[in-house]
Amino acid sequence: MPHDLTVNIGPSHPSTHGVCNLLVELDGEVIVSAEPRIGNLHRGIEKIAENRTYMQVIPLTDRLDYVGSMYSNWAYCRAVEQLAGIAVPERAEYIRVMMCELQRIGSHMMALGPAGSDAGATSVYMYTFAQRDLVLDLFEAVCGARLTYNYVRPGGVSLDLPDGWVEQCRAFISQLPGAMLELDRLLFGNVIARARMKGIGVLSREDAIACGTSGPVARGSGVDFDLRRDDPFSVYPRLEFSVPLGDNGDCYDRARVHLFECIESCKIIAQALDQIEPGPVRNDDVPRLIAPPAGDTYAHVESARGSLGVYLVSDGSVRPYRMKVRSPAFSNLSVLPLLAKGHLLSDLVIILGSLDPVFGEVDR
Amino acid sequence: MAIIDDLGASLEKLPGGGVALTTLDGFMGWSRSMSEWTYPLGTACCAMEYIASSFSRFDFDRHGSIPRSDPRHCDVMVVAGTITRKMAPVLKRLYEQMPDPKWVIAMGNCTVSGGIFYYDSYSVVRGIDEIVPVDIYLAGCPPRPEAFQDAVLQLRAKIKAHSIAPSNERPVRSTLPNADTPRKGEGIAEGGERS
Amino acid sequence: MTLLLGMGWGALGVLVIAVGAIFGVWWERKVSARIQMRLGPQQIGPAGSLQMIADVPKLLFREDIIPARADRTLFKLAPLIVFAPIAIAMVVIPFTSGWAPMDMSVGVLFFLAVPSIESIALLISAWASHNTLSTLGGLRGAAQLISYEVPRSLSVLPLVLLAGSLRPLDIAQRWEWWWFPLTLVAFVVFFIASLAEMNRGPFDMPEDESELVAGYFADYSGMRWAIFMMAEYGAMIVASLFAATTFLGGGWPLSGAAGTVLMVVKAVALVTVIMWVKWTLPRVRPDQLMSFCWKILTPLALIQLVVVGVVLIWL
Amino acid sequence: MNAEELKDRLCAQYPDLCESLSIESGRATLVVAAQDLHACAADLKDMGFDFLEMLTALDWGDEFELVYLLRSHEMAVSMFAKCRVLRDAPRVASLVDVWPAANWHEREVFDLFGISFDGHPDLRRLLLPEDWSGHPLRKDYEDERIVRRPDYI
Repeated sequence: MPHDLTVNIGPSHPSTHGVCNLLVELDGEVIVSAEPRIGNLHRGIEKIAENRTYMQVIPLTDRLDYVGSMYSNWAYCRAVEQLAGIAVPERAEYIRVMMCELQRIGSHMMALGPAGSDAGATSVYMYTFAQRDLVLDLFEAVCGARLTYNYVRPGGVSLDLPDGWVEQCRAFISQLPGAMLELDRLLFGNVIARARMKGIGVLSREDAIACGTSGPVARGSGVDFDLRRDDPFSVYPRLEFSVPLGDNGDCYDRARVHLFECIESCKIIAQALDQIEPGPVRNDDVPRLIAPPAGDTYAHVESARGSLGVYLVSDGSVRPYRMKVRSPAFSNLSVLPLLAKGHLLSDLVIILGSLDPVFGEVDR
Repeated sequence: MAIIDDLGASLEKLPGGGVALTTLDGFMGWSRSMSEWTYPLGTACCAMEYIASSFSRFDFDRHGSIPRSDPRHCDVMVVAGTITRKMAPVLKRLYEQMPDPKWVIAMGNCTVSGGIFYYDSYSVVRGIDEIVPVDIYLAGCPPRPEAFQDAVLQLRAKIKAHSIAPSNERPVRSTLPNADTPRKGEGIAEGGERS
Repeated sequence: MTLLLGMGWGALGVLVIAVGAIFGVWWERKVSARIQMRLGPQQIGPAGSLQMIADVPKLLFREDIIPARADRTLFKLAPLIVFAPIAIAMVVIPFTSGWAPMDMSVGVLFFLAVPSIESIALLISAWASHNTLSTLGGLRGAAQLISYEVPRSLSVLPLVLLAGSLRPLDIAQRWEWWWFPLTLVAFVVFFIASLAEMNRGPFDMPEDESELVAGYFADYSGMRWAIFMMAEYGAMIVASLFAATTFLGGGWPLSGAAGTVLMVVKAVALVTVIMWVKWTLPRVRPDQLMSFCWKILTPLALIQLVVVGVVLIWL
Repeated sequence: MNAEELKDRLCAQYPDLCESLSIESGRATLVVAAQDLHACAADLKDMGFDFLEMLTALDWGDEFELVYLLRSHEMAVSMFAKCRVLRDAPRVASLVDVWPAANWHEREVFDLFGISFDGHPDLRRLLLPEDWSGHPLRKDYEDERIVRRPDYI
């Protein structure tokens, strides 16, 4: 097939969601091949972690998935807890679950907003970001930071919930489903948005599994896989929730799965708020210098982007021998060449947006 | 350089040109400082706060500062996020794409010094001032949107001090307190009594 | 003499558009801010209305970058060719009953024909920039402009039939209130086609921010870019004025100076709707844009034309 | 299904793999020789392990250890497969034809550890620039641009 136009998109481009460089071969406006070139944000966190103590690694994990820092915190701390055999108080587990579900809402807002703004509806981004700001307010009340929380620690969380937080959180989750349904009408009910997203970037169920995708990207393709239910951890078995699935695996389904997951997260938070009991939030026996016995472990959480895992190897010293982050965004992004082929250049940004990559996590 | 800067240089030599220059200078300084269009070179976490600061709650447009995604249309480059060695040539090139006069805000610790990645990282650039000149250093990991807005307002003072005549640089008047300004409550600690 | 007069009115048109664009940008920033739960510019003038007083001199005295591999002559020429037709098209608009800057017997045709020069300008600017994204934007823009000429022209024809004249003055003078319900479909078609003609959302693929960064004017800086923006706002203003005078009956039900004011109010309302549409709707894809033009808008305009023709025979 | 059941099932199905199976940190772990890796991977895929969750390497001095984390959506269980290669001859068969997901993971390991994957369709550096020299995640990687953190402990 003859093609004569090579377009270089990025690494600094308004809709690459970070620093992705896309090398696109075009035939007219039709994409012959699209190759993502990643690594522009490769900071060597895995190498730095080898020279830090186990506690000092936590702030580094914040910077991995900067849209959803709580997940990397939690996955890493779970790995450390498994390695060193640290017990976690029940209240801390509930707080972690609540934080991570709030984080899911905050992070999905960063997926839904661009789903609109990539297609040209910038205002949608503003509406979703307003909701995200409310989530950040809750985090700020808990740990003082808007983005990089450093909140989940081995053996619990750093601080207990402040006074009035529960009421603030209840107020937030009670208004969110309504706002989400309004967004559903505004964005997914729009004729142009449907025409832009339906049937674009179809990822079949088989490809979704074979290419290693997880999270909303896989669930949009109908892969019924959610670590919270299928490989239960923390207090998730005590909470009731459903896993929204897509039928067609196109951009529309992927984006819409995000929306319904937010509503499910609200249900989880409401249950957790009902079930949580007073108690300690941190295991006080955890030493400052943790020296777990030699061995390896893998701990995962279901992050907003999918299965986020930390593979941690210890040689018995106070520093990790190796830390590997299994990043869902990395695997999800790798299907882009498959999805983009044969579509128009205008569809490329929508497809990329629907994969919801965060380059801190892709490049690490 | 733009025409106005050549004009400034030649006006200076003319008799009586100084009066015209001062007026023109003041107006241009005001004009440039009140309309700082930012180019977001958002790479990492700080980009989130950059987005937040231009969105509904913090609304940057109030200050006449709008984000544009094309470096050709912008005055201020905001480097928000870690710059790695792979990204460094891109940063340099984007800076060169911007028309003069241009300013750079280094947003966040990573761009100031490398921040949390200063030690032991093999790929992070330790401060973007190795690559491009920086006007405002904004610390924080990441800085809050309010801090970023303050940085833009501080830059305003710096732009006003920039003259179109080459030999006519003025001192920057900042809203930050000087080093010798007494701090609030300092007298209490020393004197022990409220005045 | 006519030529000189035309040039004079053209120069005035430039001025009107320049002033209009300055306030148009402010208005857009305010309207978009309102839609997006923000405040918009606030610091210069009441409600930030003089923000552009700061923006324009800044843009005027930026460094003027011409890319090394650009075609310098064409690169410099393109902004002028984009801007000129819009200023020229303005001269046939009847501002009050019985007066237009230039009273042309083929004014409607003139108004529809002149802005199509813009498609050439888009191609020139895209080609001269020597930039792949610009080229894509320019090609999209040219295709879009040429296609939407058809429904846009067809949608004005019912009015021409009703008035029995191609003079905008005649249309404005003979306008009666029942024309509006009769030509409502034509008005909608004209409105949508005009959105595409002026590259406004949801038809702004040529300058698509999310994929082409800025499209055909991506390589222009400073004042040259400002001229492109002025042309965009100028096109908005001119199309709104034309629609207000023809489809919405100009100053009806008022006349004289009050009528002119009412006409401008109608035009501003239309401009606001254009902005509202842009900040609400997602952008359509180039191929969808084309099929929308040829499969929906053009047949609609033709049906409207037939309906008006039948009504005229029946009358 | 838990790790014990999985181990028993693997043993029943592939008796020759049985002695290389163990349970580490709650997951069944299979240790494979480098030359058997591809055949073994194909077997595991047939068994239902359709999802390659993670692939990484470890630097153990004179050997590299490749760690594959596999998951079966059907059985809802995950397991490790580990494989050691010599540092002097870091070559191993590529598993892209078994799990397409391995594509970028293998490029990453090639980039950061310098392990070659035979049969990989497009083995280039992924994260670092093309002209980078050395493989930073090796323990002996030296770069004069690294600033070492003072040791406080």
